[in-house]
Amino acid sequence: MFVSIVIAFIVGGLICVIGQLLMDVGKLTPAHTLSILVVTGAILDGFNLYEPLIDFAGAGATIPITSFGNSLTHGAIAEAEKHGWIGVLTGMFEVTSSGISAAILFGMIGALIFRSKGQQP
Amino acid sequence: MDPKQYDNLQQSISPKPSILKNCLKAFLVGGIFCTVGQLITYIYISYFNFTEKTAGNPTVATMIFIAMLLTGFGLYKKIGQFAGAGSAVPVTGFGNAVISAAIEHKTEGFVLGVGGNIFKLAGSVIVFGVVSAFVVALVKLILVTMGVANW
Amino acid sequence: MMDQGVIYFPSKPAIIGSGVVAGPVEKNSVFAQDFDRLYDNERADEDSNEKGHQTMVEEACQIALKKANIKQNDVDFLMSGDLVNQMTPSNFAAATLQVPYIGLFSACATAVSSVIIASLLTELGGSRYALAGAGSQHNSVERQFRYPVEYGGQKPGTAQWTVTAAGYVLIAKGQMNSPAVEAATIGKVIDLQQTDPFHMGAAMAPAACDTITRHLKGRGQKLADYDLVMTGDLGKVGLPILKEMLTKQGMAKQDVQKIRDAGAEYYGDDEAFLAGASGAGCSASVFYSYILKQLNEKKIERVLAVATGALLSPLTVQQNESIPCTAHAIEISMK
Amino acid sequence: MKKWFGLLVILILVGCNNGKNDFMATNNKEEYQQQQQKIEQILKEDKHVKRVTAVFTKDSAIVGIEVKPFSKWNKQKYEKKWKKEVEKALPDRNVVVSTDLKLIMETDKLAKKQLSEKKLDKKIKDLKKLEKEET
Repeated sequence: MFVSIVIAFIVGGLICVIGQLLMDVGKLTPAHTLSILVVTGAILDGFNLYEPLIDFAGAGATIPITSFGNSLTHGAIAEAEKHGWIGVLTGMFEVTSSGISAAILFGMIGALIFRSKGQQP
Repeated sequence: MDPKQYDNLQQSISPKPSILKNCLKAFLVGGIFCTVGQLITYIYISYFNFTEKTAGNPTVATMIFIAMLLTGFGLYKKIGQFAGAGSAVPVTGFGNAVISAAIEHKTEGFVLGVGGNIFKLAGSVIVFGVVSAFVVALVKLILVTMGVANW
Repeated sequence: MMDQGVIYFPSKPAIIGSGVVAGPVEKNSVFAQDFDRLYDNERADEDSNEKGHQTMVEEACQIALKKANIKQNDVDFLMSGDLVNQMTPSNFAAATLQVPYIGLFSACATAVSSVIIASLLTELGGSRYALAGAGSQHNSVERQFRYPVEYGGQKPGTAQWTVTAAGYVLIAKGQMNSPAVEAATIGKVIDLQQTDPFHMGAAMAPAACDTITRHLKGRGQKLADYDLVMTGDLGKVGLPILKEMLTKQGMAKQDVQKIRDAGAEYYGDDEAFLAGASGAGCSASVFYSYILKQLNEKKIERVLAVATGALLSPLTVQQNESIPCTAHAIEISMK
Repeated sequence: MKKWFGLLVILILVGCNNGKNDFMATNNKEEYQQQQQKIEQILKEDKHVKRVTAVFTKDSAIVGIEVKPFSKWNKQKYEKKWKKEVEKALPDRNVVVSTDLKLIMETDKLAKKQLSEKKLDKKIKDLKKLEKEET
C-alpha cells in the first residue's frame, strides 16, 4: 500500500507539473490550462489509456482534473456501446456527476457560511 | 521607441519566473493533494462499502469539501500563490474556482449572484470536458461501426 | 512656452486640506503614520466591498474639509474617480456629499487628473473650494479586473497589490503657507503593445516617461530642479524600467536614480506583495499625505508627482488587446 | 502537518503488514485442499501476482488477487485472463475473481472468520454484486 501511495504522489505531482509548464512556458491562464488538461483526459480515454493510468496510480490519476474529462468520455462511450448514437449524448454525466454536484453543493454552503477573508496577501 | 525595442528593454529588466522552482513546488503540492486523495480512497474502501472503482466519487466529493474549508478560511489562495498548478490542477482547484466565485458574489444575492456566477471560472472546464467527451465518443462510435477500432 | 499638454497655473491654487484613509493591510505600509485614518475592516464595516469603498471616499473628503475648517456647503466642486465599474463608489459618495460633481476616469492616474481639473476650475475663478482625489478598494478592484478574491491563482513576481485607500485634497485660491499647484501635464495615451495584465509596471512606464519628459521640456526644467520626483504605481519592476528609459534619453544618471515610486515603496520589502502596490488609492494616499506633509514641514520645496494609469478592462484583455496607459503629472511647490 | 502525515503512513504500513507474508491465505477447510492447490498453481507462477486470498464453499468461491504495484497498469487485462483460468479450474462453482482492494480485504476477513457455508455463500454473492457496481 505504501508503494501505491508513493505512485499516487509521483503521478499526481507530474500531472501538476505539466499544468505548471502550460502556465509558465505556454503563458496560459489557469482556465486555459485546466481546459486543455480536461480535453487531454477525454482524448486519452478515447484510446483506452486513462483507465490503466487509474489502475496504476489510483488517486494520482483520479484527483487531477484530467480524470474529469476521462470519466465524461467513459460514460459516453459506455452508453454508446449499449445504445449507439443516442448513448453518446445521454451517458456523459453518468459517471462524473459527483464532482459537479459536490462543487455546486459545497459552493452554496460555502457562500452561506463564509465571507471573503479578503485582504491578506 | 518602437514596441519591439521596448519589449526587449522591458524584458531585460523584468524578473523571470523560475520555471524549475515553480515546477518543483507544483509537483510537491500536487503530489500531496493526490496522496491525501489516496488516503481518503483507502478510508472509503476499508470502512465503507466501496470498491476501488466506486470509491472515486465519494473521494472527489470529500476533496471538494476540503477545498470549501480551505477556501472559506482564506487558505487556498495562499496555497495557490505558492503551488500554482499544484493546487489548480487537482479537483480541489476546480472546487476552489466554484466556491470562491460563490462566496465572492454573495453580495449580489443568492439567485443572480451565487447562482449566476458560480461557474464563472470553472464553467469552461465543464464545457470543454463535455464537448471533447462528445467528440471523442462519437469518433470512436464511428470507427467501431466502420470496423476500424474496438471498444 | 506652450507645449503639448502642459498647463501653467499663474494664480498657484493652494492645497489647503487633505484627507487620507486606508484599510487594515495598509497598516503595514511604510507611509502608514502619515495617513489620517486606518480602518480595522477592509469594508469600513459596511456589508459590501463597494459600499466600504464609498464610505472611504466620503470619509477622506470629510477629513480634508475638517482639516481646512471648511463647510460642506462652501465646496463648489468635487472631482473624483475610482476603478469600479461605472465609478459607483465615487458617484454614490457624491450623492451623499451633495457637492456639484464630475466623475473622472484615468484609471490609477485619476489621483492626479482630478486635481488638475480642480486646479483649473480654481484658476479660472469658477471655484472657491474644490475637492479632488481618488481611491481604490482591493477586493472590489481585484474581483473586477482579475479573479474572485479567494481564488487560488498564482501571480507572477511582476504582479502588484491593489491598495485599499482613498486620498482627497481641498483646493482653494492661492495663498501663503500652503502647498501650491504650479503646473501640470496631461498625459498622452501611450501603447507600446504590452499585453500582460500581471505586469502593469512594464505597460505604464513608457507613459510616465513621456509625461515626465514633456513636463520638463514645457517648463524648461531638469530633474535636478525638483527635490522629489515621485511616480504613482509603477512598482518594483516598473520603476527601474522608467529609469532606464529616462537615462537612455540622456538625462543625468544621478538625477534619474533619485526618482521614487509610491507603489514600490508602499509595503516595504514584504515579498508577499510581489512587485509592490498599485491602484488609484496607492498614488492618492501617498501624494496627499506623505508628500504634502513633507512640503508643509518645508523639508522639500518642489515636487513632481506623476500618477500612472493602465487603461484596460477585463474585456480588452480577453479580446487580446494590448494595454494602453497614461500618466498625469502635477508640480507642487511650497514657498 | 508533515509529522501527522508520516504517522498516518506508518500506521497504514503497520496495519497492512501484520505478518501475512504467505503467498496465499484461505479459509483452510480440508475438504477444499484440492481446489486451493489448483488456484495456487495457476497464480504462483504468474510474475504479476503479489498475493492471493481465497475462500471456498461447496457451491461458490471467491479469489482476491493482489497485483504487484508496477503491474497494475494492465490490471484489467490480467484480471480477465485469471478469471477465465480460475473459472476453468473450478467448473462446478459460482466463482468471483477480483483484483479490487475492497474484494481482497473482504475475502481476507472471510478467510479469518469461521462462518457457516450458508453465510459464506451469501457473503460471496453480496461481494459479487458489489464488484459489478459501476459508480
